[in-house]
Amino acid sequence: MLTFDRVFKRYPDAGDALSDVSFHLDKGEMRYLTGHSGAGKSTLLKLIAMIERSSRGQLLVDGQNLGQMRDRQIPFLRRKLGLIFQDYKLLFDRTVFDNVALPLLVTGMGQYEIARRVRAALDKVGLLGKENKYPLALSGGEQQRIGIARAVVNKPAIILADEPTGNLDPELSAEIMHLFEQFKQVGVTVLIATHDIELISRFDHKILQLEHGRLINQHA
Amino acid sequence: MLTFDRVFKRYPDAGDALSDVSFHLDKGEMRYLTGHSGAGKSTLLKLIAMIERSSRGQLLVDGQNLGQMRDRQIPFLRRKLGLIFQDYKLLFDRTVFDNVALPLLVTGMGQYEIARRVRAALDKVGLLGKENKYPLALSGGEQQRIGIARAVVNKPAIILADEPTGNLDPELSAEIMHLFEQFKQVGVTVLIATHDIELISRFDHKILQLEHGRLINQHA
Amino acid sequence: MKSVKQNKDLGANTHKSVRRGNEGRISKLLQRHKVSLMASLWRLLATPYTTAMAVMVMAIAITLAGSFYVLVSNSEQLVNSLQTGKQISLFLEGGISDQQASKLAQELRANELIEQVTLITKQQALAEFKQYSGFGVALNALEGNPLPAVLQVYPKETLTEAYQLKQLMAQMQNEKAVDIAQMDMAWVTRLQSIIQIVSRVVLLLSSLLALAVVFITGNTIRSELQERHDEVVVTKLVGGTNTFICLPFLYAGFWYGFISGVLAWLIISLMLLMIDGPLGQLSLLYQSQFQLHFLTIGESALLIFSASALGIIGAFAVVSQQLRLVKPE
Amino acid sequence: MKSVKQNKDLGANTHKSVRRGNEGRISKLLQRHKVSLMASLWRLLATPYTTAMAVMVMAIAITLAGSFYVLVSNSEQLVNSLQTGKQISLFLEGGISDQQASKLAQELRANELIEQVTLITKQQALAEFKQYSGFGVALNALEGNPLPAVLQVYPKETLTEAYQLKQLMAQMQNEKAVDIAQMDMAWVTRLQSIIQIVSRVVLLLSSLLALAVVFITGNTIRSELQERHDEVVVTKLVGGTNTFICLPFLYAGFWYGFISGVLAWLIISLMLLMIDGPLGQLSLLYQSQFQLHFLTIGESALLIFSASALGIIGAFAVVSQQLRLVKPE
Ligand SMILES: Nc1ncnc2c1ncn2[C@@H]1O[C@H](COP(=O)(O)OP(=O)(O)OP(=O)(O)O)[C@@H](O)[C@H]1O
Ligand SMILES: Nc1ncnc2c1ncn2[C@@H]1O[C@H](COP(=O)(O)OP(=O)(O)OP(=O)(O)O)[C@@H](O)[C@H]1O
Ligand SMILES: [Mg+2]
Ligand SMILES: [Mg+2]
Repeated sequence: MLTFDRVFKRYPDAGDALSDVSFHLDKGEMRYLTGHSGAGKSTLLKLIAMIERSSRGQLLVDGQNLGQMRDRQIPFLRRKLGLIFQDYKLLFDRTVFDNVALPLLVTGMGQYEIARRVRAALDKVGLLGKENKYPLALSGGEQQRIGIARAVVNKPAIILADEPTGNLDPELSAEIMHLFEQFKQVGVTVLIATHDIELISRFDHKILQLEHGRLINQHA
Repeated sequence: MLTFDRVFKRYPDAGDALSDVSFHLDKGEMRYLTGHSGAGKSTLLKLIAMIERSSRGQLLVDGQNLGQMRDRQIPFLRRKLGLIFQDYKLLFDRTVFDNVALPLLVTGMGQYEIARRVRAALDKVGLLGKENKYPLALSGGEQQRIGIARAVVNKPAIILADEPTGNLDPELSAEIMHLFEQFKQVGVTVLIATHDIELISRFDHKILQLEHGRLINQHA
Repeated sequence: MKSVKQNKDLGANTHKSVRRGNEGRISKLLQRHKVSLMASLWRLLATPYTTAMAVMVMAIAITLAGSFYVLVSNSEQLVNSLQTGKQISLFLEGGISDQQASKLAQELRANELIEQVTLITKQQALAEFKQYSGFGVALNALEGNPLPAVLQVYPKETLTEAYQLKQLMAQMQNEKAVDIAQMDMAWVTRLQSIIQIVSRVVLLLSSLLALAVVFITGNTIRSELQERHDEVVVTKLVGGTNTFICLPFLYAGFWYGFISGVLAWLIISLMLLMIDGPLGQLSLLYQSQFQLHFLTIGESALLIFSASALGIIGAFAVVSQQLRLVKPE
Repeated sequence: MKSVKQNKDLGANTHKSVRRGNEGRISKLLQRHKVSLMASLWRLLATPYTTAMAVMVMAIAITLAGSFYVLVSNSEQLVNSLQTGKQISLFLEGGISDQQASKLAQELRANELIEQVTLITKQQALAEFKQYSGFGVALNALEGNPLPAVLQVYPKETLTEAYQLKQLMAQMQNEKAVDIAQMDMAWVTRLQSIIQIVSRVVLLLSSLLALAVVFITGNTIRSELQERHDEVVVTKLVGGTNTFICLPFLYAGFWYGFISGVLAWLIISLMLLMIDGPLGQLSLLYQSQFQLHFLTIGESALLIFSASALGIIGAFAVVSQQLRLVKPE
């Protein structure tokens, strides 16, 4: 489902953010991505979604080689992914409902189907009562959960979550992890970048550990 | 230094975010503020900085009654505070240096003094090499540390930190906590809203716990 | 009321699920375009000041271009009508009474070279002057009436040769009652050549103004694109295609052009209406067959259509260029 | 070079630390204002398209207002100069040769009522027509020269009574060689009254245009304020006073006004320069003492100063109103 083969990423004037990264994730596999601040976790996730392009190496997503992908195909790649951003990336001039509906709207889905799916997603993150509020009127943790709902609303094949529980209390974090595990059960590949040691120890999955852009450890 | 006396905060169409909150912090005291997502932690901090106004009750900061404060006095209240925001609130069109320099710039400080202090603050959060970068070229944790540097650069009397370690790895979190404890040593009052149980257990300070806007527990 | 609306909704739904063929898809697409079109209009109206400024500037540009067109088409007609109206004005001596003037007019009408003679009495002249000079009531303070009576002499159409006219004029000039006899022909030729130059300049200016419309729409769309930068980025991140992202901006360009075009049409028509009255009177005075040329339906449609097209072109130029600069992708 | 700069910096620093009195504080404040002033200018230049559009629109408005002023002040002068230039044009018959025309001119010069007679030969008339009609080379294709020779007769200044002029004209009209004798006086009075109306309309328009400048600056600042909303919020959160936040926008308003003012001044001066040449020739032709009135230094300064002031007013109106809407505070 997801293959990195000797991938490098160099930002201009910032040195290598990723060096020689190789790993493989099967369909329905779930992994943590850990490492110190600035290790390259977000960069790795951005490469998969083609938010950044790798400088060197090969990257396969669902059988497609990203190096050979045309600009016009990128939107359709992204529709297969569920992205949770470290900085949420919400639209503050749209309601919670409209924020979560966006990935469905761009596919041209009918409004009844959209409403049904958005409500289901909001229900899963415990925000069903707040669909008509604007994000600025919500707490930090509530905003983070909007981002999570938006990532899962289009039933993606791969979920890439960047620090999805940074602003959630332990109880909610556990609920979100349960949600991810449900997706994993139905064959979704899940990759979670996180610092939350407590979470990692409670929910046991394999770990990819980065240090200064290099994978140093791949254990259970 | 900081006194809440039966404070209420009601957002329009959102019910009470804080109900009947009373507590007192002395000069040089350090506390955690905990509670589930949406409990009212950020709201409590916003009241102190007059980002929101309380609906009822009395609030004293450094001897000043915020209920009687004129709009013109608010900037001078804020200059006494070091605010760390849950969503960082950085300016993406300014360099790291300019972001951190802002609280000093508004006081009309000379540029040599500003440069000296900004470098010192960036050094404390481990970002000294990145002062000429723009925030978007930094990782999530690095951005969070810009926000921390900006909060401490003007040597505030009170530090209000909202989830300051949500995107930091355990090692960096510990360093930031050490930084706060240094400020506490020299008489700064520190209030930290956080979910990070691991952090709370490692660095022992008194806790203010909120549940649905009420203080339920004030223990060591 | 509510149940009716629900029924309607349900009806639409059933309808959709019954025919899911190509036709259904197209009607769905059209429906979506209609929704986006109206959504962009609301968005424009949500920032009324900015929209008003852009539309105002564009409307001015279009109005100028349109006015130029009207000016040229009218002045050609005017000049033509002037050429047929060779008339001689006889300004009478101050001491001549209206009776005497009337008598002189009668005499002149007997002349076989003259088609018609109109008398403008001193009172009429004063009234006219009051009306056209804009001094109005201020002139009531004047003692007496300093203006002379005027006889307007229209020679027979058969009198085409210049020397015939000259003879006629000299003859009238010699009348004791006549102060000055004046025939305005030279300025008609001058006017003609001036209009020729103006019309060429005007064509050039109109193309410049069309460019200005494209530029203004483009710039307005550019700043809107900057304002909605986050929206564009997030839409891209959740898999929105460029077409999906561009459309609202093209619609916005269309609306800017369309609204400005309609506004310009209104302004031009209003100006023409306002000019029509006085001009009609003036034409009457000069016995001219000149008729103000309003915009025809075809010309009006062309005006509004061109404006809309220019708006879309401006939006398209900017969006297709700027979207490539937006990271990611 | 580097050591020099360091020395300078050190010097400035010592200087500051030596005198920390009121004077030092004021110079520091001035220094800060100067820095902010330049910073706002760079900021405007960083978004050249948007700035260009706003400045263009404002410059047009100011140019219009300024042109109106120039137009009125010039036309008053023009009319005055026209009133003294009572001249009679004698259009000669087509068959009259230049020699004959010259002889006639000679004869007329002998007349004691006549100050001066200028001959415009058929060639000169054609050359003039080519020049002023704009047809230029196209006329070379003409066979022969259809234009008549013209004698321009300037009566003595002492000939002020209308009947005297009339007599003179009738006398010349009777000359066999003269086709048409024409004296343009009526249109001068008409022109005068028209100019009177125009100048009043123009005053009204100028105030409207000043309002437009305020409105346009205000709107530009408004959208900049919206764009920099985050900056305003964060600055407030770290303890920036309203004055600190407002100043850059007022400076921006100043720059918009100032640049537009300078641009308008340039455009007006250029237009005047462009008109001056042909107008001078025309004046010569009509033997008029008319001299184009350029903007004096005082008027230029007033123009630019008013534009800057209007810019600041527009910015102030918007910022003081909008800043109250920004949460928090
Ligand atoms: N757009 C960019 N341009 C230049 N350098 C960048 C850019 N984005 C990230 N970097 C740098 O690349 C390195 C890796 O960044 P990345 O965001 O991947 O770290 P991370 O592991 O996600 O850290 P964190 O846990 O703090 O979010 C950092 O040193 C960062 O400064
Ligand atoms: N501006 C606002 N307008 C209306 N309601 C608001 C606003 N800000 C917060 N709320 C509501 O008030 C409650 C408390 O919010 P607050 O941000 O204080 O929570 P928090 O304890 O900081 O939560 P978190 O840990 O998720 O950041 C939440 O239910 C939230 O939806
Ligand atoms: Mg990251
Ligand atoms: Mg919060």
